[in-house]
Order: sequence, then C-alpha cells, then structure tokens
Amino acid sequence: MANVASAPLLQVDAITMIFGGIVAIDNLSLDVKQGQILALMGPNGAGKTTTFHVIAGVHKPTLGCILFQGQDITALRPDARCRAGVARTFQITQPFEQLSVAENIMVGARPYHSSMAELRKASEAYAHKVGLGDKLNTLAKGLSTGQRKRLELARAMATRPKLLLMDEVTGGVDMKSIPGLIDLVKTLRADGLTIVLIEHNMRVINELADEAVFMNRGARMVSGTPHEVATNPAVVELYLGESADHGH
Amino acid sequence: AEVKIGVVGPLTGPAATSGIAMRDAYQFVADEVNAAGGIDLNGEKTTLKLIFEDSASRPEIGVSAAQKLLTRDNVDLLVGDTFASSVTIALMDVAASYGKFVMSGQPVSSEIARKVESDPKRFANFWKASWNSDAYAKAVFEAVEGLTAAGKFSPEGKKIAFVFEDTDYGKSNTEFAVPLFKEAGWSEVGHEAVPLGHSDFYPQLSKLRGAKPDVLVSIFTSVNSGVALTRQIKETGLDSLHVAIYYPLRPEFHQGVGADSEKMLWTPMLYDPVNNEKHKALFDLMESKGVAATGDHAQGYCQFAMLVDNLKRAGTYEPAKLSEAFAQTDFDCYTGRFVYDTANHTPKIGPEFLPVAVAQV
Amino acid sequence: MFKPYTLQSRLCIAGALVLMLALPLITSDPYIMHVMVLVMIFGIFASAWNLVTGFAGLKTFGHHAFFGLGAYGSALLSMNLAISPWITLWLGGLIAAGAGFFIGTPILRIRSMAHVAIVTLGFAEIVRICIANFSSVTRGEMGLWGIPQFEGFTLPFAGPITFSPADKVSFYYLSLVLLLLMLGVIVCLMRSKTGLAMLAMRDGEDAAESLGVNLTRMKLMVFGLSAFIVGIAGAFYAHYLSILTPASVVGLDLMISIIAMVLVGGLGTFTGPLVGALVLTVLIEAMRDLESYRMLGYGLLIVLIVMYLPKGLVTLRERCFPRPQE
Amino acid sequence: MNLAIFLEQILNGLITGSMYALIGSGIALVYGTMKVLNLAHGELYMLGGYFTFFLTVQFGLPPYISIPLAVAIAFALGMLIEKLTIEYLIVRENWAFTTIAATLGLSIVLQNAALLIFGERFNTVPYYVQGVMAIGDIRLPWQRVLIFVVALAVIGLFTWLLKYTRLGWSIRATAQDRDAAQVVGIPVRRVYMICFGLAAALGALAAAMLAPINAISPWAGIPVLLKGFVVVVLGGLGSFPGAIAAGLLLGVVEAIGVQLTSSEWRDVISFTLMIAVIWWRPWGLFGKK
Amino acid sequence: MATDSAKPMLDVQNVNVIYGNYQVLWDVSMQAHAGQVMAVLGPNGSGKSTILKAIMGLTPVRSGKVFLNGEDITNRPAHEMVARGMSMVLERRRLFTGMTVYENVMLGAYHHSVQKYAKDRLEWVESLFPIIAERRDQIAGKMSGGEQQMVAIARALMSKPQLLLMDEPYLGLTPRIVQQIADIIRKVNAEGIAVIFNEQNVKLSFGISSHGYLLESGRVMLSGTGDEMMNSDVIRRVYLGE
Ligand SMILES: Nc1ncnc2c1ncn2[C@@H]1O[C@H](COP(=O)(O)OP(=O)(O)OP(=O)(O)O)[C@@H](O)[C@H]1O
Ligand SMILES: Nc1ncnc2c1ncn2[C@@H]1O[C@H](COP(=O)(O)OP(=O)(O)OP(=O)(O)O)[C@@H](O)[C@H]1O
Ligand SMILES: CC(C)C[C@H](N)C(=O)O
Ligand SMILES: [Mg+2]
Ligand SMILES: [Mg+2]
Repeated sequence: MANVASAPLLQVDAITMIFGGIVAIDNLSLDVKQGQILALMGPNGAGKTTTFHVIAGVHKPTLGCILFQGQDITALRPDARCRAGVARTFQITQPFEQLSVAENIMVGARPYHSSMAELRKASEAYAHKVGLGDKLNTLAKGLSTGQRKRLELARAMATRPKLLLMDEVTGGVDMKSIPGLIDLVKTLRADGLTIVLIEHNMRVINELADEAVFMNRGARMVSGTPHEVATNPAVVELYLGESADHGH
Repeated sequence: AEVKIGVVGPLTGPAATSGIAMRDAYQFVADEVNAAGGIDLNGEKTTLKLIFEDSASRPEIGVSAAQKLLTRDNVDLLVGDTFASSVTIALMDVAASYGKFVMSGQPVSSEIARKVESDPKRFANFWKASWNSDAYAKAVFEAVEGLTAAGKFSPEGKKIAFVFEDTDYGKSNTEFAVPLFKEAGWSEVGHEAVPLGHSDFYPQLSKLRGAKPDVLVSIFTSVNSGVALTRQIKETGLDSLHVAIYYPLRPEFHQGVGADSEKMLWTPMLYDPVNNEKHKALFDLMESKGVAATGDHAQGYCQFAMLVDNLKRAGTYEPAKLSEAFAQTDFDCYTGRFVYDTANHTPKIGPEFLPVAVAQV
Repeated sequence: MFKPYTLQSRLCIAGALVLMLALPLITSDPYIMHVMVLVMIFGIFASAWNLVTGFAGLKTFGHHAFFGLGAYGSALLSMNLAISPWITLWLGGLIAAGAGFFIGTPILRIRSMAHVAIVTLGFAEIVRICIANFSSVTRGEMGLWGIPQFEGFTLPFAGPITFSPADKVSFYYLSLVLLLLMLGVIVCLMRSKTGLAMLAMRDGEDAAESLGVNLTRMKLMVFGLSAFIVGIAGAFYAHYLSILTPASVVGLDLMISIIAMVLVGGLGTFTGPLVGALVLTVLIEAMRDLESYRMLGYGLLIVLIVMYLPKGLVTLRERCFPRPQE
Repeated sequence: MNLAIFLEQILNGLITGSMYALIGSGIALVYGTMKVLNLAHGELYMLGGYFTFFLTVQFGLPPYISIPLAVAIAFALGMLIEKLTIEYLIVRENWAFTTIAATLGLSIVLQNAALLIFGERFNTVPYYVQGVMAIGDIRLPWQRVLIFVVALAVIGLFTWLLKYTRLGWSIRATAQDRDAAQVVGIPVRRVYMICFGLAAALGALAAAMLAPINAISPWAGIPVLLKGFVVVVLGGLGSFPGAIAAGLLLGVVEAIGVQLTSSEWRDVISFTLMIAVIWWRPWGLFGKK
Repeated sequence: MATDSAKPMLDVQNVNVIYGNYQVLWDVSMQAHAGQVMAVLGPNGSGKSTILKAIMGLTPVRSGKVFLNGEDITNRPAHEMVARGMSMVLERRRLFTGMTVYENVMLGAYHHSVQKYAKDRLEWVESLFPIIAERRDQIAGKMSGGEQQMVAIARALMSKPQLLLMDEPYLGLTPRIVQQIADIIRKVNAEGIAVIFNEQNVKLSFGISSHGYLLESGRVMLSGTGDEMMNSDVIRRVYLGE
C-alpha cells in the first residue's frame, strides 16, 4: 500500500516449468519488493528449488517471464544474471572442491577487487562472517555438511547481490550458529539487500521473513505473514503435521 | 682398429618388422666381414662395429637417434633410415651439417633424390641404396603392356583402378603410374586411398565392381591389407587383373592368402628363394646362421654388403673418398647389380642393374 | 596457487633458470642440446594442454591438430610467400588459435569429458587427413622439406648468431626464450582473477556460472590461447627440424606422449608438464641402451609413476619432505 | 549409382558397423560403469587375437573351443590387470586422469610385450565358416555374416545383463556412487574386477571374430581403439543399444562415403558426422541428457 | 529398556581418524545396545559424520577398534556390513543419481543375505513414502532435495538392518515428514533394532532417542541419557550456544 510507486525488484510473472511429464511449477507469480525478505515454503517437491533455478537462469521456464528491476531477464544466462545482481545458493551444495575455502569465496568477489591480495582479504572477511574462519585454507572437498552450507552463503554474499536467493541455508547448520546466521541476514537486509529464502525451519522464517508464500504442487497455495501461513489449517495439515511448533 | 657405423631404423612401431629384419641382415654382413678379419681401411685391418638406434618411423625420434650417434657415439658413418623415407629426409640435413657420410636403406621416396638434386653440394656425401618410387610404376606399366602384347591379356575398356595405402609410399607410386597409363590411352576409374593396415575392402570392391576396371593395382606396405584385399577380391568375384606392389614379397602374405593369390601379378619380385637360384643361395647362407631370410633381409644384406665393398675400394671412410667410390660402384649381389646414377645418387634399375621384376603367381 | 611466492619457491625458480641459462656453457654437446630443445618444445605443448585440461577442465585429446596447423601454417607461409620465419612463427600461432576458436564452439555445449575428448580427437584426425590429402600444397605424407631456417643476426656482445642444424646452442636459447614467454603468459593468467574463475569452472560449471563466470567466453578464450601457444610450439618445431609429415606432427602418437608427460609430471600444476616433458623425453633417450626393451620399460615406468605418485612427479618433493598441515 | 550397389554398400556398412559396435561395446562397458577411459582396450583386443591365433592355428583346436577359451583367458587377464593397477587408482581422488595415464602406459607395455613375445609378424587365422552367401549379385562370405550375428547377439546379451541381472545392477550402481554401493552391500572391488574382465572378454571376442579378416600383430589394437571410441561416443556413453546403432550407422556412412567420394576422405566424412551429431545432440544419439 | 547391558551391540573403542595430516577423531568411544536409539550431537565439523562412516567401514580407522556383537569389524570393507545387519543413510543423500527410483530402492536389498526381504520391504517403504511408488521410474538425481532424502532413507530400510546408521536423516525434509520418520525410527526400534543417528536439532533428537553422545572437535565431550543431556550445561554452551 505504501510504495505503490516503486516497482518490485523481482517479478516472477506466471511461470510454468515442465520436466518431461512433471509439472514442477504451475503458473506461479511472485512480486518481491526492494528490501523485503520473502520466504518460500512448501512440502518436498513443491517446486521451490525449481523456482530458484528459473530465477537464477539455470532453467528457462516453459512459460512466463522473469523481470528484475523492471527488465525482462528471462533470456539471460546465469552469469549475466549474477552480474545484474542476482545471487543464489544451492540446496545440494556445489563447492569448488579443488579450491580452498578462501578461493571459493574469491570467485564470487572477483569483480570488486583489483589486486589478488585485497580480493583474498575481502573473501576471508566473508568466511569469518559465516563461521568458516578456521577453515580458510582447507580444500572445499574436505568440508562437512554444515560447513558446505556456510560456504554457499559466503560465496553468494561475496558477489554483492541486490537479490539473494537462499535455498535451505540453515539446513545442517548447528543450532549454536543459527542465531548468528539470522543476525547476519538481518544486517544484510539492513544494508538494503532483498532476499528470498527457502526454509523448513519455522523459527528462522518467523524471525526473518516479512512475507511467506506457501507453494504446493508448483502453485501458490497460501500467502501472508509467516504467522498467517503457519496457522493456516491446510498448511498445518499438509506441511507441519501435529506439532506445529516444530523448530522453535 | 674399428670403424663405427651408426644405423637408424624402425625397431619399434608398425614398421618394426622391416626395421628389425634390416638390422639382422646388416649385423649378419658385419659378422661375416669381422669373422674374416675385417677390411683394410687407412692401411689397417679394421673391423666393423654397428650401433643401432630406433627411429620408430618418426622424424624427430630419428633425428634424435642420428644426433646421438653422431655426437655421443661419434660414429664414422651413418646409415639411415633403414626403412622410412620421412626419417631419411629429416636426418639428411643433420648429417650433412656434421660432414659425415650417409647412406639410406630401403626408403624409395623420390623426394630424397629430389632433395639431393636440389643441393648437390650439400648432399654430396649422401647416397641412396634403393631406387625411386617411380620404379614400380614403370614396372607395372611395362608388365601390363607386355602381357597385352603377348596376347595373354586383353583390356577391353582400358580402365585402371588403384587401391593404395594412404602413405607417402602408396601415394607417390600411384602418382607416377597414373600418367604412364593415361598416356597410353587408359582411364582411371578408381582411386582409393585407405589407412595403413586397413583390412575391410568391401565398400571399395563394391564400388569397383560398378566401375569394372580391367586392371586393379594395389599398393601396401602392410601385409595385412594385402592379404585382406586379395582374399576379398576372390570373395566378391571382382575379375580385374590384380597387380600388387611390394607386399607380396613378405612371407606372411603367402601364408595368409593361400590359393587366393592365383593369377595376380606382383612387383618387385625382389626375392623369390623358391624359383630364383641366387636368392636361394642367399637364403641358404643366412639360414645356416639361423636367420630365416625375408625380402627385407635380402635387401639389407645386399645394401650393406655394397657399402662394405665401397669402403674396401675407397680404403677409408673419409666422406669425399667414399663418395667417389660410390659414384663408381659396380657391385653384383644376390638381388642385382648396384650401379649409381650420379645425378641423384640413386642406384639404376633395369634387368642388367637392380631388377624391379614383375612376376605372376 | 594464488598465494604469493615463498622465498623457497623464488629460489627454486631462480635456480632452475640459472641452470637452464648456463647449461650450454657446461656442455654444448649437440645431442644434449637437441634433446633439450625437444624437451622445451614439448614442454610448451604440454603446458598449453595442461592449461585447457588441468586448469580449465576441458579434457581435449586433439591438441596435436594445433601443433600441426602451427607447423604447417608457418612452414608453408615462409616457403610460399617468402615471409621470414620470425614472423610466420606468430602467424602459425594465429592460425592455430583460429582453429581453436572454431572447434571450441561445438564443445561449448558438451559437458561430458569423454565427448570433448572424442570431438577434439576427431577434429585432429580431420586436420591430419586434410593435410595428407592436399598433397599439392603440403606434399602429403611425402613430407614437407626445404623449410627456411630462422635468419641469423648479430648480438651486441655474443657476435653473430646463426640457425642451422648444427647450431644447436642458438636453437636452445631461442626455445628457452619461447618457453619462458609462453610459461609467463600461462602463469600470469592463472594467478589472475581470470585464472581463479577458470579453476572454478573446472570444479563446477553450474556454480561458477551462478557466480558470474561467463562460461562461453572463458572456454573460447582458454581454447584459443592454448591453441595459439601450441601453434607457436609447432611452428618452432617446423623451422627447427625442417621436415614435417602429417603423421609425425598431427599423429595421435604425439598427443599420447604429451598426455603422458602431463599426467606423469602432474596435471593442474605449473611445473608438472615441464617436469613430465623433461623426464619422459630424457627417459626415452636414456633407455636407448635397453634396445628392444626400451618401450616396454617406458610404458612400465609410466604405469609405476602413476600408481605410486598419482598426482605426478611434482608431488615427489612433498612425498619426501611432508609439510605440516597449516 | 544404381540401387543395387547402394543396397550392397548398406549391407557392407552394416557388417563393418557390427564389428565397430563389438569393439566399442567393451569400451562402453568400462566407461559406462567405471568411468574409466580405457586406452588399453585396443591391446586387450590384440591379445585376444593372439590367444585365438595360438589356440586355433598352433594348437589346432576347433574354433568353437578355441574362441571361448581365448575369451576366458582374456577375461582372467582383464581381471588381473584391474587388480594390479586400476584397483589402486580408482579409489583415489583424481582417478579420472590417473586411470587414463595408467591405461595409456599399459597399452605401451602390452604392445611391446607382445612384440617381444610374439614377434612382429602379422598372423592370420583361417575363416571359421567356409563358403560364400550369394543373394542375386551380392556375394558375402558366411564368415562376415557370422560376425554380424555374433556382434548383435553378444551386445543384446550384455544389454539384458546390465539391465536385468543382479550383476548388472551392481555394476551400474557402483558406477554412480562407490560409497553408496558399498553401503548397500555391493563388493565394489570385485565388481570393478569383473567389469574389466568382461570388457577384456568382449575385446577378445571381437578380436577372435575378426582375426580371419584383420591380421593379428602387436599393433593391431591401435586403429581399433579410435573407431571404438567414436562408436561409444556417438551412441551415448555406456549405452549398449546406442553402441550397436552407432556402430551400424558409422559403418553405413563410411561405406556410402566411399561410394560417393573416395576412400581417402572416408574418415573425414565419419568424423565430421560424429562432430555434427554431437553438436546437435551432445549426449549422443541414444544417451540420455 | 536396554537389554543385556553387559554386552553392547556396537562397541567403539578409542577410534582415531586422520585425513591427510588433519586428525578428525580423537579417541572416540561409544556403545550402543540392541533396541536403543542413540543420538550423536555436535557442532558442524565436530566429526559426527566421520564416526558413522568409520563404523560402517567407509573411512579408514587409524587406531582403535570397532566391535559389532563382539566381533572385530575395524576397517572391514563396508559391503560386508550389510550381511552383518548394518545399514546406513549417507550424508547428503548419495543416491545412485542416474538410476531410477525403483532401482535405487531395490538396491537397498541387494545383498544376497537380505534379498529375501525385498518384496515385503518394498511394499512397506512404498506405504511409508508414497512418492516412491508414484515416481518409480523417475531418475533419482532429478528429484527434489527432500524427495531424494526419502529415497535414501527407504533404501537403507530395505535390508531389514539390526543396526541403522543415519547421518542427518531429516535434512531438507518438511516437518510433517520429519515426524513420520521419527515414527518409523520408533517403530523399527521397537522391533529391537538399534539406531544411531546424527541430527542438529536436539529437541528432535531426544524426542526419540534414549541416549546420546556429544562430540566437539573430534572428542567425546559428554554422553548420557536424553534427559541428562538435555539438561547439561555443556550442551547448552557448546551446542546450543546459550
Ligand atoms: N531436472 C528435473 N527433471 C525432472 N523432474 C524434476 C527436475 N527437477 C525437479 N524435478 C521435479 O520437480 C518437482 C519440484 O522439485 P523442486 O526441487 O523444485 O522441489 P522443492 O520444492 O525444492 O523440494 P524440496 O523441499 O524437497 O527441496 C519435484 O517433484 C522434482 O522431482
Ligand atoms: N577429506 C577430508 N579432508 C580434510 N578434512 C576433512 C575431510 N573430511 C572431513 N574433514 C574435516 O573433518 C571434520 C569433521 O567432518 P565431519 O563431516 O565428520 O563433520 P560433521 O560433524 O559431520 O559436521 P556437519 O554437522 O557439518 O555434518 C571437518 O572439520 C572437516 O572439515
Ligand atoms: C617399400 C618401402 C621400403 C618404402 C618405405 N616405407 C619408404 O618410406 O620409402
Ligand atoms: Mg529444494
Ligand atoms: Mg556431517
């Protein structure tokens, strides 16, 4: 209501994605406003990750288009989208296994530093932020599950995006570190970053998200504040099961 | 005293059969000479010491080998390559810059002779021990003409086809033969180059059956291809006159084809211990020392014996003197008589020199 | 790879450099010089192959096509258009680079390693057959000879420098200069941000792309550059050996020995290809005395090195003096 | 070109193609399952040829005994080679390349060992079946028909084996994830050994069938390897039906290429075809994306 | 509840694991009894996955011993473990990504000693996870993260194990499925099967487990029953960061 004038940063306009016979996304539209944190929820196989793939350019949607900052980016390759300001993490982590943690992050931060020494320093700072400070020179193939998730986040952050897509970043991260990650995301938002996140951890969603969209079978089923979504009877039935308080 | 002779040839790789036979034949001659006390060089009784190096039929390996022989082993003269023309062309330059005498073995490429002619001063001390590639072409052409004249063969359409190995050897032979036949009013209806060692000729034969050549010339160094082609000609019932170049001189050929080689012509009839008494004598000679001689052995034997004879006559391995001796070579051996064409340092061919004979099975 | 050089590695590099520069003073035995020239030609070739395969992760088996194109290109230009070999050397590289872009395009779409290998191998076979078949220009398998030598010149202090088959020392220094030049290009590239992006592409194309690495541009660039370097090596080879045959410069044998060098030396390292080129070239020469057992021993050594030093000879040092984990 | 010749060329191509397919199938098996690009496959083929030659010609055994025997020896040899080399390499992290290097070294070793042991001569084996089949104008020796039949039968058998037997499942599972395969109880080391053995056996069988046509020498494996690779890639890696189809396709294209141009351009045609196919379908004709 | 507490089913004694020259586990010892559900807790990188892999035989043990039912199984190859009644859900799903869902699940009962259960078990896991029947012929690698996790768990259940090792079985699964899996663990546990699992969420862990171990930097910091653990300061400090 407030910012009618400002167009959304990201507009997902009626996309449909079909693999073989499987309809992974079914006519989904999303508007993500500048500075907003949107949570994408839904049961397994709902099409959340696929939505990310489509936004980031890994898959070209069967139908529909993606607008970023008012421009149609549907035809752009993933690398061009990254340069335009879209960064993402992978749910099934994809570190550069033969590179060290610091070097992994350096790949993301490349455009912003001219000297290698500066680049390295900046990257190390990101590693410290996500709690990988003691693993800087470890090859990424030796990272544990939780460490890989953190690396994904650090690498994406290092590209200094305008829009960050986080796919289950806290999955597998130990409980001790989750508050730190939540704070990190909050400071990112305070710096003006727009975020779309996929999470199964309600606590993280409740703390971070301004709005939640619940997907089922590729389509939007419920949306609203996280609380509204989490208390929706259909969501409880389909997603949360008996103990709606799971994760608190 | 001892004279060191470096020999570069293919001891590994697909041409190793010939390279190894050449090595054995050279060593055989050297042993013979040494057993007789050696030869007189520079006024001393001198024995021969052969040092063999592998070229694997590849120029850069051959050049390394020559380089090593010339500098490390400090050989007095060089023979190389014993088989591959391309290696010979490459090491001619190296050897020339060291001012040593060089002889090549079996390589036939006319490019070698051309190179000698292109810079006679530089290659004054290089001599070729085998004829040029055009020799076979002439032999084939004359044989076909001869048969026709004798009424044993009547080419109706005067059509000729070539199936040959896609190497210098196969190509240059074909290149020389085509104009000879064309001039005599023949037309070329098939020109099929196949990779080295190829053995499935059905597509080529099907095509040729459509073209109906009177004469089919096949040129391979790989016996494998020769055997396969000969057999498959029989199987598919192609009835052209088949003229084969080079490969039938390998014993494996006859083992492989058996009776399928009936009626075919082949050249060069370099070595035929069964029918040729001189060849038989050489075979027996080598057999007595446990070497089952093939055509490669025969060539190796005579080429090296010729070199030794020239050394003897020159009385030295000093390049200029030795070259003088080479220019005047008149050496009779089991395979023929070596007399040089001094313009291109190539031995002369013909019935009275080295015969490039054609035979019918 | 992106850390500053340590004192130790600086010393090693300086030592190796001094040794290479001084070698002809210690011995100018033409045979040793010749073998070293071959080592350096193959060293350049191997480093460039390592660039695409070890660093960029594009497993090509067809780089001998570029070697042959560089060699034939430079030789034919200098023979037919009477251009100085000093110039055609670079033109040969450019021809190869052009071909690199050409064959780089189809493999952009291919992600399977074996497919890239076979497509490039097929391309090299096509190049070889074409060179062999267009014999009116290339003289085919008969071999191209009569390739002009580099023109000599006079150096201020050293006096006249000439290039003929007997002047191995001048070829030695020339190839050393080329090697250092090409190696310098590769090292600078790999230690830069582009190099980092390239390694990222090797380890995961999707992730690299999501971090802004333009795969298309990167692949074409590295393919073209590597082809250029290999082309230069080929061109130098042509003027050095002054005989070319399709089988010897575009033959699979050549590619196989380069692959063996890189794998034995250490894939994805700077020194590996050089060490491999040195060791295998010298080894095959040193084993001449084994006569018919030579190739057997050579093959066996490759197998043993790979089995006991799976990351190549360059890891030998770490094997012997393990460093504590940081 | 008239229709009869055209048909005859297709027939020639099919038979050549079946040989390619048989050779390619061994490479496909090892690559498809172990992801090892076996550069020594040509030499396994070559050794298979020698085994056949010795058993058939030197010992005078009838082909129906000598061929299975040669194949069995090759199977054992393949397992031994795997046990001695690949087994150590494949558990290491950079195995994709070390195995290439090792098989490359092996191929040099085997070639030269064969040269030392068997000598450098070319050996041939007599046709296993005599006579020529004549249909109208077309004449084909029964030997070639036999090759065609054997190639199709063997590849059909292997397709079935991989898809439906326990061994097949375990081979495929091991290929995808070694740790996961172990966890479900697959003895991966043995699977690798069997796999390599089977590939060697396939190579030997190809050699045995082709020995009467392609002479056997220490270098017989080299040309075979290249064509085998092309077939494997064209057909989609690890896909047996793909290998058959690609082999046949390649054979036919080559034969028609020979008919239309001349033999010296034959390989250019087939490699261009291959590159075009891969450009168009990077995952091969029959492989999956 | 623990039967015959004198003889543990699984006995891990002073296990050390070293990767290259980085020591991951330091003298880790733990016991599990038949019918017990045991949780392995610890912050990221503390060695939870490593100890499970060491038990299964997927990671070489430098020193120390692992006994199963009194038998020394240290450094035995992993494939033998299936015959001994062990089964494992690997971390990060590790499916046969190029094979179909059906093939993946059936391979869980690959070993000849467990093949006889295959048919019954398949029906059972299909009833637990309907997606397995629905997507029988889909290539496993193309499923969503959570779907893959379900297949991985189903595969591990196929061999009717005595001892089930699960490395982060809940990763990426929706809360409802998590509860379902917790139910399954309870159910199989009631049949006398021991389960060792590794999960970040302590509450979830102790919802079903009787016993737990806390690892930190490769060392066992604490062990005890669920209640003891939940109330311990160490857990709060080290693990929950409270
Ligand atoms: N490449 C593909 N080919 C075929 N099917 C696919 C492919 N990618 C995804 N799917 C299917 O599309 C559906 C949506 O998958 P997606 O990964 O988007 O789910 P998700 O919401 O991220 O689930 P999860 O929470 O389990 O990660 C799933 O049923 C999946 O099997
Ligand atoms: N191959 C390897 N090389 C080097 N270090 C390794 C290797 N594998 C694991 N490590 C290190 O060992 C430590 C323990 O790893 P492990 O996977 O067991 O942790 P974890 O407790 O399962 O962590 P998570 O909760 O993140 O899954 C980590 O610090 C990791 O970096
Ligand atoms: C017939 C052979 C002796 C020819 C040899 N291959 C050459 O290069 O000339
Ligand atoms: Mg997902
Ligand atoms: Mg873990």
